[in-house]
Amino acid sequence: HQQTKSNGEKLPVIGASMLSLQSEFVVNVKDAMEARAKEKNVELIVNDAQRTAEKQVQQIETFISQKVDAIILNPCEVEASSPAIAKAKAAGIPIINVNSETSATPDGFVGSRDEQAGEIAMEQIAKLLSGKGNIVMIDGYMGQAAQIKRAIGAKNILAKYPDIKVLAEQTAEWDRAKAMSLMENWIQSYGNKINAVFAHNDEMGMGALQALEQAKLKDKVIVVSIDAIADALQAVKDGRLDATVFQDAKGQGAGAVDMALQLVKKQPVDNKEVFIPFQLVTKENVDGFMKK
Amino acid sequence: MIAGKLKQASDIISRYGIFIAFIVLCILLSLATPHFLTGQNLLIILRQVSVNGILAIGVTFVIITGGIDLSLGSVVALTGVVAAGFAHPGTYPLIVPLLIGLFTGVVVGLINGLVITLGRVAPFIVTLGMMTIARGLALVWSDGRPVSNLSPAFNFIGGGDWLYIPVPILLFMLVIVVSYILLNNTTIGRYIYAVGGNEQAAKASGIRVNAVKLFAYIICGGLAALAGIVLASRITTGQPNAGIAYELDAIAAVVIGGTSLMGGRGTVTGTVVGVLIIGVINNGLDLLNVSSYYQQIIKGVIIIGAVLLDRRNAK
Amino acid sequence: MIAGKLKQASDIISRYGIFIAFIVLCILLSLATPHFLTGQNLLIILRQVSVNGILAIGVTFVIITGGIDLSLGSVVALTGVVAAGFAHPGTYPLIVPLLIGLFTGVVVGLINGLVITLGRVAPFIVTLGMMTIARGLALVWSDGRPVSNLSPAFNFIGGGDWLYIPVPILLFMLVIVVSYILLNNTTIGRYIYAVGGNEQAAKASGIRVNAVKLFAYIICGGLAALAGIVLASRITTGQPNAGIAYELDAIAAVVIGGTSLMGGRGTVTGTVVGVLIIGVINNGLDLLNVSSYYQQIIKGVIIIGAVLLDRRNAK
Amino acid sequence: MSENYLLRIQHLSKSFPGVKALDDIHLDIEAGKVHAVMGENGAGKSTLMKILIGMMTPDSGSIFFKGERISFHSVHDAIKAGLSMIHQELLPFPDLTVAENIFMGREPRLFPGWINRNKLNTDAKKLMNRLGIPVKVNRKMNTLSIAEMQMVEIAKAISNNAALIIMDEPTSAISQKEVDTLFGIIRELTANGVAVIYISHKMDEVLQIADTVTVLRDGKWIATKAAAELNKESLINMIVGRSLDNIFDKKQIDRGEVLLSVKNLSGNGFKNISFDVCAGEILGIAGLMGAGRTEIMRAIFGLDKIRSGSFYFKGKQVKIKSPGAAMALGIGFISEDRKETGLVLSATVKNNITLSALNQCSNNYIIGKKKEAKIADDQIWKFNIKTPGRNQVINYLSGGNQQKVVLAKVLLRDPQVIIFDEPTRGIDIGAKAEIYRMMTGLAATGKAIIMISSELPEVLGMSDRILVVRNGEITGEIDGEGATQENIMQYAMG
Ligand SMILES: Nc1ncnc2c1ncn2[C@@H]1O[C@H](COP(=O)(O)OP(=O)(O)OP(=O)(O)O)[C@@H](O)[C@H]1O
Ligand SMILES: Nc1ncnc2c1ncn2[C@@H]1O[C@H](COP(=O)(O)OP(=O)(O)OP(=O)(O)O)[C@@H](O)[C@H]1O
Ligand SMILES: [Mg+2]
Ligand SMILES: [Mg+2]
Repeated sequence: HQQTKSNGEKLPVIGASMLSLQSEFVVNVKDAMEARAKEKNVELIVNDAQRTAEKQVQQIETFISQKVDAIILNPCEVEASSPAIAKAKAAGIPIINVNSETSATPDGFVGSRDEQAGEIAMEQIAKLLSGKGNIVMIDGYMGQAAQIKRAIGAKNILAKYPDIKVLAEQTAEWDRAKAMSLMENWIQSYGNKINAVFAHNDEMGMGALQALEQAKLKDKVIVVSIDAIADALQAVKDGRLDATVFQDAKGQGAGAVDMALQLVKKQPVDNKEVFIPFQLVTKENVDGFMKK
Repeated sequence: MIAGKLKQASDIISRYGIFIAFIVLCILLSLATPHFLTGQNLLIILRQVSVNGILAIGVTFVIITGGIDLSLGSVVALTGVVAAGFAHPGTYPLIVPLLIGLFTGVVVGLINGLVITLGRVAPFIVTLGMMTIARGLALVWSDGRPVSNLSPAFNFIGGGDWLYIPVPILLFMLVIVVSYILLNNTTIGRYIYAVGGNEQAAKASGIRVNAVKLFAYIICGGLAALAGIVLASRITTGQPNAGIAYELDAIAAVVIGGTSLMGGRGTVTGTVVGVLIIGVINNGLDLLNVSSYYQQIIKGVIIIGAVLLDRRNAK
Repeated sequence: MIAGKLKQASDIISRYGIFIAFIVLCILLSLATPHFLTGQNLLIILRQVSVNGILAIGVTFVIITGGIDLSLGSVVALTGVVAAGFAHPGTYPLIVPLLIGLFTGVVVGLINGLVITLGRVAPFIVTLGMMTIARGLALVWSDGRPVSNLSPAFNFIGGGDWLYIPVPILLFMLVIVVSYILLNNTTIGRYIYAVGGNEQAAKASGIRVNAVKLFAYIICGGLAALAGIVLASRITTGQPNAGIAYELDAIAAVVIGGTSLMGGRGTVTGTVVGVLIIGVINNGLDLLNVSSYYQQIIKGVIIIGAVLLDRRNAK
Repeated sequence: MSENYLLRIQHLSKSFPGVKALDDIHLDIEAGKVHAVMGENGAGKSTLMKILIGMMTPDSGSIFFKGERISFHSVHDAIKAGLSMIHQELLPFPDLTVAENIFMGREPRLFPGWINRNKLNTDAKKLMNRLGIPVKVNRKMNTLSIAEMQMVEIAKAISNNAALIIMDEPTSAISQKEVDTLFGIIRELTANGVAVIYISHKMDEVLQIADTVTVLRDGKWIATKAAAELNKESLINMIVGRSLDNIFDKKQIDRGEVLLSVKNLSGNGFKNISFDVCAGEILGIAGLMGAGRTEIMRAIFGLDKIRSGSFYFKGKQVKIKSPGAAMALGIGFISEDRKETGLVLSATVKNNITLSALNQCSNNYIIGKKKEAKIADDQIWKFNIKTPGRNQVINYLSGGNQQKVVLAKVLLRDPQVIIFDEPTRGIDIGAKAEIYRMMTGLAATGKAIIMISSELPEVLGMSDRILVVRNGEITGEIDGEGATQENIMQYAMG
């Protein structure tokens, strides 16, 4: 089923296994990859691992049996997705991680360290609280790489601010409605003791935000979350959300495809580990991000 | 027979069993935290349960006929994104997204019903298939992204108050009343119980079994759509990945409420109590700030414990 | 009466119905892509289905007794992290994590069974509660983090080959054979069918109904544990969030295989075919590079379609 | 305790919410004898037996078996101790074979836990041959007719060589031929010292087979007499507490117009069936088990599809595609199988009675609760159904009372043509008389009645005209007067 160029030479085929195409950020990465693949004229096969490492490993196996020329892995898990890398390497197919790391080192990496996102967000909260106050943390789905790392990042910073007290930490499973209910309940038990909210992603941040607004508490409470999805950027612009943390989906997606092609074409890759840093988004710089 | 005897005895207790469980739970929570038994918190609980409540009542109809609907959660997502798609400010009047959303849910219910009755496929498998189909459709429709920027009118459904009462609660109440009347005072309601109790006998009594089942699945789909709209409006965005596993909470509420999955038995009031129990657990454990890990353990234990108190579910 | 007659007729067709569906599916896929019908790919499919396969066979026992087990997925996670916890290199010999893992699953199954039989609570609700309990326990045990750095011996179970055949496949085969014999050639097997077919009659025949049910749930829990170990070993880590919604795929496979959720009917071979159908769909749609949104839609349609072809599921 | 009694029951009591099912009962059973237990519907017979077999525990009282006091906690213990029971309600495993059903719980084994299939089947075959029951042992249970299932249940109860076999209305679902087979078996058993407790509502049977008769009424012990000293009249007197002069009070009603006629009806289990039935007439339909009578009637009532043939109601041709259509025409069907097609067991007495006649207490949408309750109570009174109240779940009614509910339900619609399929199955003698009176009454008011029955006395006693069915075809038509057991059997067996 592989297409061929006019001169009969086969197009390179890249297989990609994505964390979850139900997550807006991952979809953005996927779109960027597809766009770049189009202009570079390569065939891109995108599979959705639906957040299960086992499925991801299976999809890599399938790519291998399909004899694709390169594999892009958007890992579900640090450790659990690693066997996929081992298998690809064993089959001699170049494999590249996009967005996040695995314990096994791939042939290339384009992405960022989720810990950094947690650090940036918490730094901002600490700054806005000027180092003193009570916060609550809304976690992502327990046990998933992003949740663990963002929590670690946040805690790294908190260690530096003894006067910032964590009143409560719960999971809302990346879900806006769950975060909203959770925040409503917290408002009941902590009332206006809460000074700031850190949510592991914007969906949950928006949920908390709405709960606070309904309780007429938003002006007293700071909300910071991660991902810079469209809604969140708009909210930052409107001065509702205090800050979000941008990670460059386009850059990561395109970069991954480029690196994959270089590896396929056996071209020298100057830098096999491209870290695309997170960036803090606030009312001041939000316009720049809304264009992207 | 001995089972029968126990069952009858317990049928009497049980008319109160689950209520008792519920009261006990509330008392314990009021003792555990002062924040539980406040008017405001109770209002919040009601608002939080309204989505699951509407779903649970819908699936009660289906379960009484002896069926089941696992597609609820996905239908919530699908109807949510579809309705949201027509709810952007300055596009259509409010009625349009509402009708289109409800229509979508009704169609899904209709399809479920048709395959189950005419195709004679087990409801479990049909609705399980529909679960992934509807989820896929929601993702296709929304291209995997939240459908946001919705009109204030639309957001009023989930976020607004009317006479100081949140609209979701009012809708939930309305659904309760209408469903109660449907099941207890109408012929179709009686037929729903008959079909679930003994399909053969229902047929021999001149009841159009397939029509009755279709009715139940359509009601269920329609209410799932209502829940989807309320949810989308509450979170001011249509989420293609909303409502995952909502069907489980809904069915749990129904069973906790004493409706038999074998069909033929069940009440709206029971379902409402089941919904409240689940809602109170979630709210209470958050108030007590129990760690997420232990929350799940405790929630499971309480649910089983509540049902243990209620002998209606004895098989 | 006549219904009975029809049933008999369809029983004959159905013995082949689902096989036909399966063959048709395979033929279509072979025509669609050259990558499907390759020895390597078929091996991959078998390895991919082995976890779901082991789960599905386990829950077949429970479903034949007329019960259900929704805790499978969580038990996979729990047993995975528990076993992994004892499988770090240079700590214990391989047997230790295996036994402890299996034991954990058996205990969960035992508890499910006890509450269902002695507590006389609907299996749906008990195992739904256990679903969140086991998940919570998995998170507590692993402190919410993957349990990694496992011994090569342990990782061999899921990743290794023996006589060129991946170990998971061999384990799956073993489970198939043993379960087939259990259900067809042993008295306990007969009793499982009897209890599911007519509990009253089973009691009247002097069968210890509760003991039989307990047995079924224990088998189911034990096999869930085996699946959990295989999975943890395959992804070389115990994931507290592994196996989410696995129970649905497993139950789907069982029902596709013609086992009635009403109990009393069902076969291991049917379940195996059901498992293969689901596996082939997943593999095939990935091979064809169908966009993941449409994949879900198509998967749902195919599952319903396959069962439509098979009249055993006629209710 | 005197040893010559195999089983002694003393001061046994048991009550259910709203009912005292057993009140200080005592009963003595001798080995090698047939002890009949009789009584009206709801007298407590089945309850007593369920206690003996360990399915229920008594509130008070003691049971001695082989001289020792026993209290079974499960049927398992009872069977091990040497009891076995044919239950009033069929208890089949629908998806298992006849052989598996017979030996359920006692399968022959190759080694512990391992079934010996060949022995299972050959043993089952041997047993069925010995008992003279013509049912293939590898058939799935759900392909058997009720009568066939009943015979399998009998074989099952015999198969574990019990010292005491309880038979709770074993003949209610079978025809004379099988009854003779059963009696043969019973005689063989008693000859080998086995004791049999025999429950039945059929006087002739009891007088024919029993050595001793005990009568219960409303849960109380009324009397125990040697069968030899009893005749039909005295027996009825003991049971009902008064004398019933003429059970079949058959009146001559001159035939009215033809209400329903069927032409060349063919379908599943029957072919080219043609007959008329007139207003004021009772048309009896006789035949052996499995003759296909039920199938014919199911087709006429729109429950099963027909292959060919046509219906005429009051002279004009009609289509009957569903029970709804049949009922709209004014056809009523009282099924032979109350559990499968008669009742919604999980529903209350009231809801069952009104289920197919809700239009009488509703505007087709909203139900008038008061009206409905009144209708239900009237029917309960009219058919004098023993129940704590209209809201009792029907599952807990005695078999006979359940049957009465079926009648009350169907007749509530006041149908013009009424099909009675085994109408008095499991009904006590008093209620039987009522039902017969009801039938004649209905006929007198110009209804047409079709009565399927495997009880020849009933057929002979009630019918103006008798059709005999043999494997799906009408083999003879006999006028009510001219009919005798002999000529019916001739047509039935061919
Ligand atoms: N559920 C069933 N499945 C298949 N065949 C059946 C079923 N019920 C009855 N039959 C067959 O149909 C024929 C008629 O059944 P049935 O015994 O009910 O006839 P009948 O004349 O009504 O006998 P009865 O005296 O019991 O009313 C028999 O051959 C029987 O084996
Ligand atoms: N499980 C039960 N729960 C409540 N009441 C019951 C139950 N079983 C029987 N009864 C009541 O106990 C009484 C005796 O019932 P039983 O079945 O023993 O009567 P029976 O003599 O067998 O009548 P029949 O001749 O109709 O079979 C009846 O009034 C019945 O309604
Ligand atoms: Mg009885
Ligand atoms: Mg019949």
